[in-house]
Parts: sequence; C-alpha cells; structure tokens
Amino acid sequence: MITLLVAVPLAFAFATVAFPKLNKYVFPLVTLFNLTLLIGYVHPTQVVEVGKWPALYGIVLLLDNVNYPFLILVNLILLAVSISATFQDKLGTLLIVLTAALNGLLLTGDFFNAFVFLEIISAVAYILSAQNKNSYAAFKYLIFGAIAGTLYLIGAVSMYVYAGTLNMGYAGFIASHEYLEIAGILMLIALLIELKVLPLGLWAPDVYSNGSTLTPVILGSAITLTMFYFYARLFFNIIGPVNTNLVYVLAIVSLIFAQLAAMKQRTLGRTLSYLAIAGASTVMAAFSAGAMGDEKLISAALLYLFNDIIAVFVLFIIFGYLNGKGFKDNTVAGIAFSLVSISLIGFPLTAGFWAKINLLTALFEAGDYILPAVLLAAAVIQAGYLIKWNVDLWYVDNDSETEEIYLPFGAQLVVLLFALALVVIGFMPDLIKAYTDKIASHIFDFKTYFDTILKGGM
Amino acid sequence: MIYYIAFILIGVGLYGIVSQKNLFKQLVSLTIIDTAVNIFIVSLGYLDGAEAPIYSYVTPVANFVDPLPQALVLTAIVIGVGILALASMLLIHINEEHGSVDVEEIRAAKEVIE
Amino acid sequence: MTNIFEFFSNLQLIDWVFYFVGGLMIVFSLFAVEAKKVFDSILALSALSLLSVLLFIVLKAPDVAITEAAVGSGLASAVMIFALFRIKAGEKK
Amino acid sequence: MRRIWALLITAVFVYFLIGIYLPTLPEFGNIDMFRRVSFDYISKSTTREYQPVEFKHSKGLEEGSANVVTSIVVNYRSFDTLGEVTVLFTAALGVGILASIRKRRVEFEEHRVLSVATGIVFPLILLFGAYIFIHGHLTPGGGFPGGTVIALGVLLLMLAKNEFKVTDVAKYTEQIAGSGYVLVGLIGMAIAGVFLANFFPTGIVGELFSAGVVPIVYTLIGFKVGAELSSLVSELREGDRA
Repeated sequence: MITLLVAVPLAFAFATVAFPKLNKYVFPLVTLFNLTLLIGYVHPTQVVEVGKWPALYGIVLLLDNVNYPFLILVNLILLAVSISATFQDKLGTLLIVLTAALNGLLLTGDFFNAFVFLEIISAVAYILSAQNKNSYAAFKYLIFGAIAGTLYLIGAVSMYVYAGTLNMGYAGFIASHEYLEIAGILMLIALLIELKVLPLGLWAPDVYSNGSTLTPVILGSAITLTMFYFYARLFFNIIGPVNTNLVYVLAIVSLIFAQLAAMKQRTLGRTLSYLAIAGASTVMAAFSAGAMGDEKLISAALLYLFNDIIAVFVLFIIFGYLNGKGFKDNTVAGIAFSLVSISLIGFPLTAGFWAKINLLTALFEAGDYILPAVLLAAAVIQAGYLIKWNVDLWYVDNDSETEEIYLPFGAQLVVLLFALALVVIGFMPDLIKAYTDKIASHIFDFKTYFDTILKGGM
Repeated sequence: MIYYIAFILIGVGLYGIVSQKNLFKQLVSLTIIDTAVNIFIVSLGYLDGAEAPIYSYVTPVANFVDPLPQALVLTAIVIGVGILALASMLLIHINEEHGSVDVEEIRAAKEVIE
Repeated sequence: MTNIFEFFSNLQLIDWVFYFVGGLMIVFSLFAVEAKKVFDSILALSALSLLSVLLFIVLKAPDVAITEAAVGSGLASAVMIFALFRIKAGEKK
Repeated sequence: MRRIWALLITAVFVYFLIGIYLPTLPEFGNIDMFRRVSFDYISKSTTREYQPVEFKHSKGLEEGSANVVTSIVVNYRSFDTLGEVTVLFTAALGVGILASIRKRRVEFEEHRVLSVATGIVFPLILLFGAYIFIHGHLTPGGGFPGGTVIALGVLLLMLAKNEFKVTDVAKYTEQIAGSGYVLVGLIGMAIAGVFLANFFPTGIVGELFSAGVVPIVYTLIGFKVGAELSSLVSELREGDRA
C-alpha cells in the first residue's frame, strides 16, 4: 500500500509529460491523494518488500513511527506549495517527480535506493535553482551536489562490501562498528553538503535569493526536512553517531557565520537565506549534541526544526511575491510575516518560544553550555535584524508609480494558516510535542527497526 | 592495484574541480570522478578465476564474479549522464547570462553590474 | 618487495593490463584537467572513458562495458561537444 | 593559490581513501561470495532452497533471465531502476525547461558521403539498438545501452541532415513507455499483491521468451531512454524549440 506514495506520483509525472497544461490540477491532486492515503489508509509500522523479494535481497519500504509524521508534514508542505506558489506549467511535472522522490527517500530502507532518490531530489533542485537567470549559482550547487552524491555512493557500496547486503537494518546489524564508521564518514560529508552546513553556506544564499516563489520554499523546507530525517535515520538509528564533536563544531561555526552574515546583508532575500542556513545549523548542532541517545534533546531539536521549517516557508513565500515591497496593501501577508518573525525570535506563547526553551533546558541538563551561549547570542542578533526588517517593511513608503502587487488568495490563505498554526502551537505545545517525543523515543531504537525491517524472514 | 588507479583518478578529478577556473573544466573533472568511482565499484566485485555473470553455452554452470556491483554501476552511469546533460545546459545558460564560463570573468562581470 | 625483478616476474597478465591501462588513464586524466583548450580535454575524457571500457571487460563486466561505451564515451562526449559549440558560437558574436 | 588549496584538499582526501578507507576493503580478486547476497542472486535461490542453475535446463525458477546483472537490475532491484529512469526523465525535462532564450543552433555543413552513408547505416543502428534491449536478459546489454544506441543513431542523422529535428513524437513515446513501466508494476501489485512483482511464468533459462516481465520492462526502458536521450540531444543543439 505504501508503495503507492511513490508509484502514483511517478505514474502521473510520466503520463502528463506531453500535456504540461494539466499540471496545475494534477500536482495538488497527487499531494492530496498522498495525504488522504497517509491519514486514512496506512498506519505506522508497515513494511513492503518491493517485487515480493525477501528483505535482504530486494528493496524494502518501511513506514514506522519515525517517518510517519515527517511524511505527513512533507506532503502537507508540498500541497501548500501547490496552492500558494506560482510556477510555469512545465515545472509542475518536476514537482510531481519531487513528491515521489521525497516520499521514496522517507520510506526507503535500502542504501542504494536512497542514493537514487537523493539524485532525483538533487536533479530537481538544480533545475529549480536555475530559474530566474540564476544558472551560475545552480552550477555551483550542481558541482557540490554531485561530489556529495559520489561520496554517498562510495559509502553505500562500502556498506555492501562490509555487510554483504544493502539493506539498512541488516547492514547496521552485521557490520562491525569501526567499518560502519568509516563508511559513515563518507555519507556524513555527503549529507552535510546537502544540508548546507559544510561549506559554511558558500553557495546556498545565491541559490535561495533568486527571487522566485518556488525555489527557496522547496529547498528550504521540504528538502531540508527530508534530509534531516535521513540524517537522523542513518546516524542515530543505523550507523550510530559518527564524529559528533567535529559536526558540532562545524555546525556552531556555520551558525555564527550565518547569523553575522544575515545581519550584514542589505537585501531581504539574502538575509532570509542566511536565516535559513542558521536554522539548519542550529538543528544540526543540537542533533550532534544529542547523538548519544538524549531523547529529550532530540525532541526539542525536532520541535525547533518544525518551527524553523514552517517559518522559512512563510517568509520565503511572502518574500517571493512582494520582493521587498511594503505590507501597506497586503495586510494579511504582513500579519503572517510578523507572526512568524515573532515565533522565530522566540517570543512567549509562540511555537518558537517552546522550541527555544525546550532546547535550552535539554542542553543544560546534558551539561552543555557552549551551544546555549551561542544560541542566545544568535537569538539576540536574529531578533535585531528581524525586528528591523519588520519595521522597515511595515513603514516603507510605497512609490506611487510602481504597480501594486497582491498575494493571490491561495497564498494568503496558506501563509496565514501556517502562521496561525505556529501561534496555536505556542498555546498548546503538546499538540506537536507528542509527535516529536514519539519520534525521539523511536529513533534510537535499533532493535525494533531491525525486527520490523526483517519481518519477512532472513 | 586497481583500487589505487581509481583513487588516484578520484584525486585528479578533485584537484581539477578545485583548481580549474573554467567551469567546463570543472565539469570534465566531475566526469573523471564519476568514471573512477565506477571502476572502483566494479573492481569490488571481481573474483579471481571467475567468469562474467551470464549463463551461456560457455558458462552453463555458475562460476561468476559478483553481479550486484555491476548492476549498481549500471545505474550510476546513467544517473551520471543525466546530471552531465543538465550541467551542459546550465553552462550554455551561464554563457548567455554572463558572456563567459570562466569563474573570474563571471565575477568581474557581476561586479560591473553591481 | 625485496627485489624489483622478482616483483615484475611475479606479475600476471591481468596485472600488466592494469598497469598499462591504468597508467594511460592517469595520463589522460591529467591531460583532461590541465589541457589549454576545452575541446582537447573533452577528447581526453572520451579516451579515458574508452580505456575504462577496456578495464570493465578485463574485470568481467560486459554489461557495464557496453553501457559505458554507449553512454560514457558516445553520448556524453556528444552532449559536451554540442554545449561547447553553442558556447563558442556565442563568443564570436 | 587556488592550486595549493586544490593540492591540499586532494592530498587529504586521497590520504583518507588510501590510508584509512583502503585497509577496510577485501583484497582485490579475493572476495567472499558466500557472505554476500549476490550468491543467491546467481543461483536464483532467494525464496527457495539452494540448487545449481543450468543453462537451457533449469526452468520455472523464481527469476528466469540468463544474464544475472539484468535479473538484478530489472527484477530484484527493479525499484532502483524505476528511480534511475526517473533521473533521466528529470534530466531530459530539465534540459527542455532550461532550453535557451536565444536561438543559436549548432550548424554543420552537410557532407554528401555522410548523408548517403547515414541512409544505409541508420536502419542498421536502430536494429542493433533494438537487438540490444530485446536480448537484454540473455546477452550483455539491456534497455539503457540499447536506448542510447538508438539515440546515437538519431545523433548521426542530426549530423548528416542539417535541418533534422526531433519532433514531439519523442515526448509521446516517452510518456507511453514511462507510464507503461509504472503500469507493469501496478499490474504486479494487482495480481501478486506487491508493486513490481513478476507476474509472468519465468520459463527456461536462456530462451528468448523467458524471465517473465523482464524483456517487457527492458523494451519499455529502451524506448523511453531512446526517446529521452534523442530529444535531449536535439534540444541541446536547437536552443529554443518553440
């Protein structure tokens, strides 16, 4: 049943390639179909052996308590994109392919299959980031991404050499830990590049700030979310922590760098890009601090991730439409923008507040004082420039000559709903915390994963 | 032995990507890395004295090298050429936007605009 | 490795192929990276790909060899040369 | 300066590969096949007891293609191949989307020898490509090289005839073949209960009509790859198609 999450989007993508006009209707339909399937018909812990081959030999798709919330959130974001963003007809097919690939990467339990989906996702990302005359940034992205893909491929094949199979669960069980770590280093570098932590955001701002409503939204929310899931799956569940101290330092350096850079930028687009990188780096730092099995910390980091993803989505959609224009004519967008900014700063009674406070307490309990200090300093900087931008945008003097731009109704609705969701979660944090706690308690449980994935026998 | 060949080729490709200023050369270096990785993966499945993994009149009974790495490389080659085609198209676009495919000239052109 | 002569006399035929083809490949790859003209480096890349086909055959991987021959040295070179021609055509104007 | 950085990064990485990574690998040519799943791929015993397979004798196996690589690519790990087809699809689509703003076609001088020779060779190339993918489960080759050979034939046609252009027929072929592949998978789901299950009898190893869905899938892939790559090359050459 869960194969349909990948198969149906792919079938529609192939079938509509000659009729690009249909994509406007097919893309929301496909995501809606996925959501109904997820909420109504499938429930966690479900294993599918594709092609009826036993788990060790074929490819296994697995739906468990860890990836179920991620799947729902990713499909929800894609549905929101289909409603709110504007794009060329031809790009619709790409987005349907992306839906299939993201679902596939979230579901798969096989190292090489994950590589294939990673490559599909990156190929789509390259094309998206080349929109609006931004080919140079896209090419840089392609070079980095291709190196990352190659490293991941070497890592995946070494898993096969060490374990004799490509199945994630069995490979993690049978191969010795030193070997796993060496293959893990290769995969780690690859994923850090994909998560924009490693080259300290050298290329990401150019890609993000190309001014389309689609590229930064997709790259910053849906793809980042999926990559974080994949990182957690590999390095918490299967391989075990690899080089956590190094990643921790890298992520903190990246965070400081990104926040300082965001403060200095003069255009909103680049500020938001650095903001997105800073968010990803914070989550990465928290992940590596809690990699040894600190469930509370991971749960807090996931809440932070959720807040960040939704906020980045809203900010980039509004930026894509208004492109630095004021909020005087777009009150709804302005309200959503300000609400999200407040949540990002961590004002009480928003989701961001709970995310920050949980993260800080968990870090203090773990005896870590470096990250909290950096985090607080970063929060002050972030508050500074976010407030500045909000004030600027509310009180900007609109030139009467320039034509007035309004957000389409769908975009206004989505943006407002997402912003309100953050506030509602601020009042009732348990709504989302139940999920993050569940993920955090399952992600370190290798035994259950192993038993589930090899349910079909050895 | 063949591992060393593959690793040195990967090294050469990496060197090319970092050192070359021409974007086309960077793409060529990337393709070198791809080829090297393919050779490396296939060599991981080689078995002394075994035959190619195809049942035929010459080899009616199994005495085969490992077929799985070959299957993986098959996939990797095709993915590689897809990425290569995309990159070529991007290069054409870069040339139309900035008038060059050289890193420094592009940077210079950007500064003029700003 | 006590003695160079012993090292070489112990080599099998397959080792010779590896040394020869591998050496050539490394030379070609260096040429492809350092060549002055992009066209030369694409040609070197094509040659590199053909040599890797040879290696794949020695490694008992005919499927990979036939795919690499068609895709790697045929189509990939064609794609890159078309791109190069388009870029060159732009430079003239 | 750039070169020094490059040398440094390369040195670190090659040191990692040779110094740390290489010792973890098995010795070249001396791998332990019994510890790997490939052993069961070769003897086709993933769901049954081990029994040696014999060319032109064994029949009714779980998987019936003589070429073991093909059996992995199209049967055991067919889901990967679906993804692989999708990468190529995405790349071809992307080249189409990015098709350039300005019309700047790559022009060639028509040469009489080439154009006459192409008329003779082109059908043979098509035939060869079709042979490669139809016999993918018996001999080396399969859908990807077969499709690429067809695309290379189209490329030859392009070089010979200056005004030659790949039309929308390629798009429709791609569409039909691509959805056909997913459809085969969905039929497998309807009949055997799992996506991409092999629902045809597998026959005798080594015969043309054997191996269940493998030849069908490889033929579809061949058409799809051929159409995709030829339209890709054509678009790279044309610039703008509209």
